[in-house]
Amino acid sequence: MTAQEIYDILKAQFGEAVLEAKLENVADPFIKIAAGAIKEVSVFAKNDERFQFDYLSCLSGVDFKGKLGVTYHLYSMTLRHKIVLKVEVPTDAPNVPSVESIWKTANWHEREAFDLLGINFLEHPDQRRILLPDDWEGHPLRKDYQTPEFYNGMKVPY
Amino acid sequence: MTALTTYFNDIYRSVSSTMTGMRITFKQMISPTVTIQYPHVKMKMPDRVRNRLFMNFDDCIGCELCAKACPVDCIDIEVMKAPPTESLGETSTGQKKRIYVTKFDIDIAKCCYCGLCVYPCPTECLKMTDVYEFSEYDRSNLIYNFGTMSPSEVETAKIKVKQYDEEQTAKKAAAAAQAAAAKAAAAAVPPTAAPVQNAPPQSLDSTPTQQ
Amino acid sequence: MNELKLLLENPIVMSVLLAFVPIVFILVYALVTLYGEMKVAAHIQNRLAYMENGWHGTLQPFADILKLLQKEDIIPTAADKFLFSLAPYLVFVGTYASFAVLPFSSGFIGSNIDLGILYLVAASSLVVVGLLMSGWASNNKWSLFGSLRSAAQIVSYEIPGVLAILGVVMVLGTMNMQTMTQMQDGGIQNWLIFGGNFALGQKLALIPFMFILFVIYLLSSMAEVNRTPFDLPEAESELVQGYNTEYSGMKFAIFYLAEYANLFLVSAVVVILFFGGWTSPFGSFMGGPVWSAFWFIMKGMFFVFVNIWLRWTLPRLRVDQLMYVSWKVLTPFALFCIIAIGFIMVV
Amino acid sequence: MIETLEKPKTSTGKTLRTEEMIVNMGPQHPSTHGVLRLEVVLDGEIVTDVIPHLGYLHRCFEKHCEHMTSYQQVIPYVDRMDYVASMTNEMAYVVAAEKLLKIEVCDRVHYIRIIMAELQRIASHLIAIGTFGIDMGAFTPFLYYFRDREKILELFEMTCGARLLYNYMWIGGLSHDIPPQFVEKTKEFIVGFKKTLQEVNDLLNYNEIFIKRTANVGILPKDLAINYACSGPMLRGSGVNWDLRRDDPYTMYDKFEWDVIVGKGEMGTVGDVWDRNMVRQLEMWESLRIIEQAIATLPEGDVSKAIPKRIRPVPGDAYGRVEGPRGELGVYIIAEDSVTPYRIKARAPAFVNLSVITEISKGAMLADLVAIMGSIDIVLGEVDR
Repeated sequence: MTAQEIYDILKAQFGEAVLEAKLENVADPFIKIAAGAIKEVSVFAKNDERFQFDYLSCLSGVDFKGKLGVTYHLYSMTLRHKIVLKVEVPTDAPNVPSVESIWKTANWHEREAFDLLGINFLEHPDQRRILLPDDWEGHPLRKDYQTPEFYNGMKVPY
Repeated sequence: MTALTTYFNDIYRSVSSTMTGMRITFKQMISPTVTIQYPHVKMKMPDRVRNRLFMNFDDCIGCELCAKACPVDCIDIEVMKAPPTESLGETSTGQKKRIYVTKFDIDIAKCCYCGLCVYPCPTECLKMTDVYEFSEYDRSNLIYNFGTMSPSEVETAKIKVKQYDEEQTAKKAAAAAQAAAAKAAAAAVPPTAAPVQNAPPQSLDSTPTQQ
Repeated sequence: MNELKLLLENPIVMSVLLAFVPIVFILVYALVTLYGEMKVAAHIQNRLAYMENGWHGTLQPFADILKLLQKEDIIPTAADKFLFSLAPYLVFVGTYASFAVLPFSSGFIGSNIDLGILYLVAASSLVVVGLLMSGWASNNKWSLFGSLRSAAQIVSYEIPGVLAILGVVMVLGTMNMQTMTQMQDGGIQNWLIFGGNFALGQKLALIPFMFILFVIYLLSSMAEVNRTPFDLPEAESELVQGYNTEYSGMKFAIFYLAEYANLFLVSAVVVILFFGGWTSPFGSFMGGPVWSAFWFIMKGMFFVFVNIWLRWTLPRLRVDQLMYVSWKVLTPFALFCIIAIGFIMVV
Repeated sequence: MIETLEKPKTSTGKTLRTEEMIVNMGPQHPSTHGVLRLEVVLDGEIVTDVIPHLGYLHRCFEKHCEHMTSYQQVIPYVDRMDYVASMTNEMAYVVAAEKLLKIEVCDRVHYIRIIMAELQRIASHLIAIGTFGIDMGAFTPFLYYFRDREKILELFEMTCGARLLYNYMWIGGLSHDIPPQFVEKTKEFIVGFKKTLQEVNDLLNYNEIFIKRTANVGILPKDLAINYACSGPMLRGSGVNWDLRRDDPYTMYDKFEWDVIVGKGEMGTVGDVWDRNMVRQLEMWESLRIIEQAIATLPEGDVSKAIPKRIRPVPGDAYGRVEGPRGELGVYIIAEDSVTPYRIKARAPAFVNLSVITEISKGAMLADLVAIMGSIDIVLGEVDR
């Protein structure tokens, strides 16, 4: 299924929640989804006969200076097509619904995005830091992140 | 398969696969070894090997391309534009040197041996050698000072540059005054540009780090 | 001079002196095996191992021992200090005491008692106590795991091992190890693995059962000395180092020494039971006390080598499989052999 | 699987009180393949829960990349991600970057990249199976495999000068063409290596103890594997016939003749530890097939022609993925109008594969946990990045 068809179906199904799409002249065609609707869209994308996106190949968080974004790379093992979904949330209220209940693999990806970018995944069962120590302050992949001088009495920059 | 045949089959297979394994290990035991006695015997290094960085300071023109190419910032260079009156000699490829390199340090402890600094060097003075035994007891010994200018030389160079700069500013001021005077005298004559001698290489445009 | 003679005739002094023979032997043997194991392992793996100290690294075991002696003797703060220190010695004592009844040659046996093999089985069981003690006293979960595993393992494998011994005892009708060996004297054809010194029909009937008993005993002896494929108590990829994780320096060395001594002990028992102990394979040719000591040690070392060879070939079993092998394979087979041997001996 | 043991009872029939024990496996444990810490809850020998704690090797290379002065400088960093398979890391990054920049490289570059990636896959699988053998207590196969891995490393060293962290594949080309004696030496290696493969197959993979230890252990069902986005041998071991090299072809894999290996449950159930290990073992034969074809039909060309002098992409993003030895290795690059990448995210297969460990190790024994971990084939440099 081409990206255009996927977009059309999603647009028909969710209307307003599908914000925009860039399907041509890009490396990977993507569809922007309203942050609040990502869970519903994901459920639909996984369970719909035409989509069957059963494989979440990557979930990445991005800091767009003022906005935080999450990118979902979906793939279907049965139908062998793919699509990219993107959501954006403001940095001061970075709440994105978790898709952990749909794709279990999102669990660690979302923990990583929470850890490094401070995106809050709603209804995530186990939202803890994963790569950094539990008592680390700040979210390093934010663009305005300042490296701390000391961590537990150890000098940080070498 | 009934339980009993499985039982005996398992026993048979354990014995036979153990025998196979023992045969293989015995065969390997009597076959020649593949290791070498390292400090006494050394492997031959291929031509392209990338180990310790070596820098031929005589050829360095101070362009700082290597420092920019380094992903881990292990090359530390300080340069100073030399007055054009000064002759700094030539590189072995015949390129004229125009910049004082007052400091050229490579912190080999930080080096990641990627070789990215080797490619941009215009005079091919940086290269990766096949020396791989250079551990030290003191970490500070791993900072290699390739620069050959002694502190006193650096001082004299600084003074020379300063003098030249002062001269230049004086000249410029004079020229400006002259130009102003000329302008006042006859507006038709276009002012001459400030004397541009020996335009520095492109890459130097963004090196404001020096004193 | 007379006083010295008198002193030597004193039974206590004599036994103390005699007791030195095995310990000297163990020390020398441990060095040789340490070197041998490293070399065999290395050559199996296409490596060279020790090459630096002495000719082909022959002095390396001495250096290793010296290093272990110099090392700081660490006792963890939370450990039970008394038991922690006692355990390695207990392990060693159990093994060492068993050497008393080994007939090293036709002319030398520490204590020629009639219940030799029974004593050996009993004394070597002391090892379990030591291992359990070390694991418990270390106050380390991995160590505890290792020692519990080893206790379960050694106790389980004692049964097929003892049953195998029982089969041999039934054939030979004695528990005295010197007598056992003497009964197999007279050349390679008289060894029990080849049917022993019996009439031809009986001999041929005995051979398969003796072979099975030999394999059973070899396997259970390997399990008793905790060597691959039965090295679960110290499985380094699971339990770090098992019961001796917390040990260092001299105490660790003692564990090591005990393990190697135990290795020779069980190999020696295999030799005595099935391969004619110190008897020469050529009958009276190359016999005599000195040659017999040579044969005994050589045969023992051969089985040590087989142990090493197996160790570097096989992967490790899992706990439940270990128990499976003991209770469901070795023990029934051993019982079956005993019954069969009983029939053969009666008929 | 082990049937659940009944609680021990006293002679009067009362159930004995037993306690669960929590042990920390790692970060300094011989079989965690690095610095992973598993908090294991044990009931006797049986694992009731596993909680992985990662991050001991975290250096946030993604942050480093945002401070580079060019796209080129990222390559030494991605090298260090999965340090036993640097070539495929580079390949993933380069594929993503070329997708972003719309650079076309010549056939020779593609072929050499494929040869390198397949050699790297073999080298990586050799470590995976070798260390898995160590986990099982068999030390010797590990060294046989290392002996042959050494030859691959020599080939790499001859080509690009480094043995482990190559910086060989560049955006738009390669740092060097292959040296003249490379083809010869590779052919030599293949001949010798086939022998070793067969030998270790007999010594380890078909050893009865090894089979008993691995068959029916750590079974990962098909749907669970997909839901957890497992990839590579982990997914194929579970019987999913999916390989990026065939199903989403990058470079020129579609030119070659080879098969995707899928676990069949030969010794136990589909998706058990033995299957995963066997998929790796058989995949090496397929890699050899690809290499043989590639060196036989190596086209001519200039490998550094398409290397851009200065990389400044148009704003946008690209997700490039390749089939690494551990599975789908994806690199997600977001570019702004600058010479520095705005954001780079690596989708590390080992990281994703590891997340399934809690599911598949419940009810296994402690020794099985080690086997399961070995069969996932984690490289902590990649998990923690």
